[in-house]
Amino acid sequence: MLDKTGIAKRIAQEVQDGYYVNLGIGIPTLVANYVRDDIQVEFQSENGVLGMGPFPFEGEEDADIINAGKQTITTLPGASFFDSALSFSMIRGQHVDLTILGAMEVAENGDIANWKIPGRMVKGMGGAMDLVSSAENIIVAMMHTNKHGDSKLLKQCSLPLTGVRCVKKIVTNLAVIEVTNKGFKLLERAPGVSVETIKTATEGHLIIEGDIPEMAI
Amino acid sequence: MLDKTGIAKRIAQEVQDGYYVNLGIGIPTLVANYVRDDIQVEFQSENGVLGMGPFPFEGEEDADIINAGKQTITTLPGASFFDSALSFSMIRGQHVDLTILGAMEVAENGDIANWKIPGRMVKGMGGAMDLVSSAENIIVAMMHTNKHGDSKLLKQCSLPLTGVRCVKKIVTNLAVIEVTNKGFKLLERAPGVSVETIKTATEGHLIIEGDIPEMAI
Amino acid sequence: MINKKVANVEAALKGVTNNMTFMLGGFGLCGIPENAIAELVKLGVNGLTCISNNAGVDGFGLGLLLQKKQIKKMISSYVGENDEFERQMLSGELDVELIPQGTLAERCRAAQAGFPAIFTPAGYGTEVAEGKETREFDGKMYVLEHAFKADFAFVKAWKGDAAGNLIFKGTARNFNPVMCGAAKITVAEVEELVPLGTLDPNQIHIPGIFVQRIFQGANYEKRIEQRTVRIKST
Amino acid sequence: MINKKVANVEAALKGVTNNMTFMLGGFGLCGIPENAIAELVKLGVNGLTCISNNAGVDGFGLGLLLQKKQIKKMISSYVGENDEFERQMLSGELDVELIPQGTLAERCRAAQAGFPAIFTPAGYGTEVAEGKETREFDGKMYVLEHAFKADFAFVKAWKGDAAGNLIFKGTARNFNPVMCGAAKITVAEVEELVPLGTLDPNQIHIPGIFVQRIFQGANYEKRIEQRTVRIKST
Repeated sequence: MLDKTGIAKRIAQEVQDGYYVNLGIGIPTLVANYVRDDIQVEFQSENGVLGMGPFPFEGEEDADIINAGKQTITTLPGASFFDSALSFSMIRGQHVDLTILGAMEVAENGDIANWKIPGRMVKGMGGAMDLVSSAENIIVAMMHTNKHGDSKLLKQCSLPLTGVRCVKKIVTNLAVIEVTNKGFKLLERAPGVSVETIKTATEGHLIIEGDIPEMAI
Repeated sequence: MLDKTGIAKRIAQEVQDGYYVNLGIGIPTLVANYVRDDIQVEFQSENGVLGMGPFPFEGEEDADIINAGKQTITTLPGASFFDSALSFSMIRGQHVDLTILGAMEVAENGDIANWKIPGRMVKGMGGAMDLVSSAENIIVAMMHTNKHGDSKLLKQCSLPLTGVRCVKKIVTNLAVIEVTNKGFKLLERAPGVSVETIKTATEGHLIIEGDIPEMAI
Repeated sequence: MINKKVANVEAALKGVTNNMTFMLGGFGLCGIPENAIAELVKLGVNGLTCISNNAGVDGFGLGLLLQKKQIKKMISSYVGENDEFERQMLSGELDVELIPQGTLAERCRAAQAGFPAIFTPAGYGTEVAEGKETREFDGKMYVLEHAFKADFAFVKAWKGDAAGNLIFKGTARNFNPVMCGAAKITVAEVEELVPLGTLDPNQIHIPGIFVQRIFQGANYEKRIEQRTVRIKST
Repeated sequence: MINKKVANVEAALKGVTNNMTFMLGGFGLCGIPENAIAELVKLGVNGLTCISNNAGVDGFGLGLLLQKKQIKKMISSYVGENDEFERQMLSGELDVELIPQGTLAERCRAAQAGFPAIFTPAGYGTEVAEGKETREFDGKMYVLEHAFKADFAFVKAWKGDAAGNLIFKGTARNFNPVMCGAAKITVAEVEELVPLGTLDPNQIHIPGIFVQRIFQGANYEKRIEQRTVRIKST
């Protein structure tokens, strides 16, 4: 079973040379730390920066240079700043190659819910609806079950949707799963996790074909 | 009767303090030379410059700094350059206060034709259709009649339209005319030109109320 | 040059009244019009509709207006770093319309650029699209979203000149440029009002034509919401 | 940093074939991709559809491609400083679609920004709107215009870096920025390819994400179409 860092490490393997990547808040943010350093990748943040670098050294924070999580950041050589319209032109225009974000629920048809729980305080969708409605390559990073032990990989989302039929891949603490026309297809097991455990934790239709390898992380 | 310079001088009187002005090719371009110098005006050119100045001194031309007529120009302090999308945001978004352009025909309902003569080589509408469809304040600068002596102020345009119901005022070699709901309203006569002459040269409905003053230029 | 310079924030906000709709630049607390917000608090205008990506925090940014219950409605993409906001929202005192961030940006830009409406894929199939026209283009579904209408846009820039030209800094740019010219009156406050002619015409982010009033701001706090740092290895 | 630098114009135009659709930046002869055009002539590809505000002059700019009859169709707002163009147009050899200049810009921008179509007032009530959907918003009529689809966009910038970031100069900016990222492949040629990190991130007009290939151009002629000057009074 993976912890959050493990999920981030496994997702980092999906990042390919030449990719522009948008990382959501939470586990996705950690992915940047584990991308191979022999490939060229640029991180886009929808508040208006491309070519994000690591956090600044103490005392070097600049209130005018933050990421979408409102954290102080730095930029790398070749970075650029731009306004919100151009930022979403990058996203809507499919110039960003990979979007990694968290979710509350994913359905077997690729629907995603990650912004609202009725009856609770709703913080808003931020850029998530733009991202999921446009990105061709969306990976969800999340725990396989919620804190009550209920599956987050469902036949159908119960929460208000963020986007429809958009998720391509899911990496959880238990498994790597591809979203296909026929449902969730199990690709890999987390270290020490049995297919049976994954099956039990998955409410939606799970396709298990052949021998399911353990992740290499 | 006015010459082209006279028309430009009369139109220059319509330019008010604080106006952003777009000038078409031909007579309108001349208007810039006659605007009062005690008022603040900025000229916008749709190819991407605001704050145009006079032509450059010989030897100081820059191929990268031109106006919409492809003439080399200079800029004044406070000028800015921008791309074609932002340029037409200024125009379409009605941030430009006054548009002055030439025409082949104007109809009594404010329709304008100035881009195409069927059967002849057509050069295109350039930015004219964007300008006339958006501007709230359009003045047409033209001769009252064409080279065959036919009126260019018509009941209805015979040439393909550039825009509908958009012209607000017309300054010709003979008169200043306002386009109203009821037709062409004669406001001023050119020096030495009689109301009768203007009437004869105007095919569309001409409204003559009271004494028509001679232009002061 | 058409002079847009006004003496101070009081002059810049002339004409602001109750029940108006405002656009306010900024992302989180980054690039917000601190001086305009402070003046709105001072003026005590209420019944306001605010179009702003976020709603500030308790005691700063739009949180200051929320505290005084001056805001009737927020149109934002992400809110709630703010206890008072949450209280007013849950009690029904505050009307909140949440919309996708890219849609917010583009509805501003539509107003700036003279477009009545746009087709965006964001929100299709979700409650954001409920009651809205949807349409297929090339096999993909889009939602029709309309240009905003606002009385004032309050933006914050880094540098500006009397002609109203603006340059923004870093990610403090965000929504500020798309709000310029998107309201009836755009008020720009700048950290540094420089002499005319000192800004390179090639590097101006927003030409002065989109700005009606500009003033030199004062006492910028520029609060950091999430101070994240790394330690220098020695 | 994702490296977009290619060695030369030959490498930059790899994949160009007959019957493709191209976007080409420039207004008149100002800011045109001179190197890309010269290479297209050399490659001899034909049956081309060119989206470009103008069509060059006899012997320069797109006039060079017209001379070799490589262009099948022009989509422009203003043409005809060009005898060969006129001859081909009137003889029916060349298909010409004239559209309003702002519409041309925005159909490029729509392709860049992922919008399928836009509503513009330009051309309403004229033959430009014939056969097109029109619609009223707030009492004003608009025409529905669709995003362009193109195989290559050829743009010219002043400065650029290996990451594909671009800065334009003066009115040579024009259509170049809105064409970046509006075609499947965007090729940028620059007068000066500067070392990575030397462009101020705050002053980049087009971020490298919109550019697939960048190269240092050569031998820019930058011909002036209308040399207008005033005499220094002595």
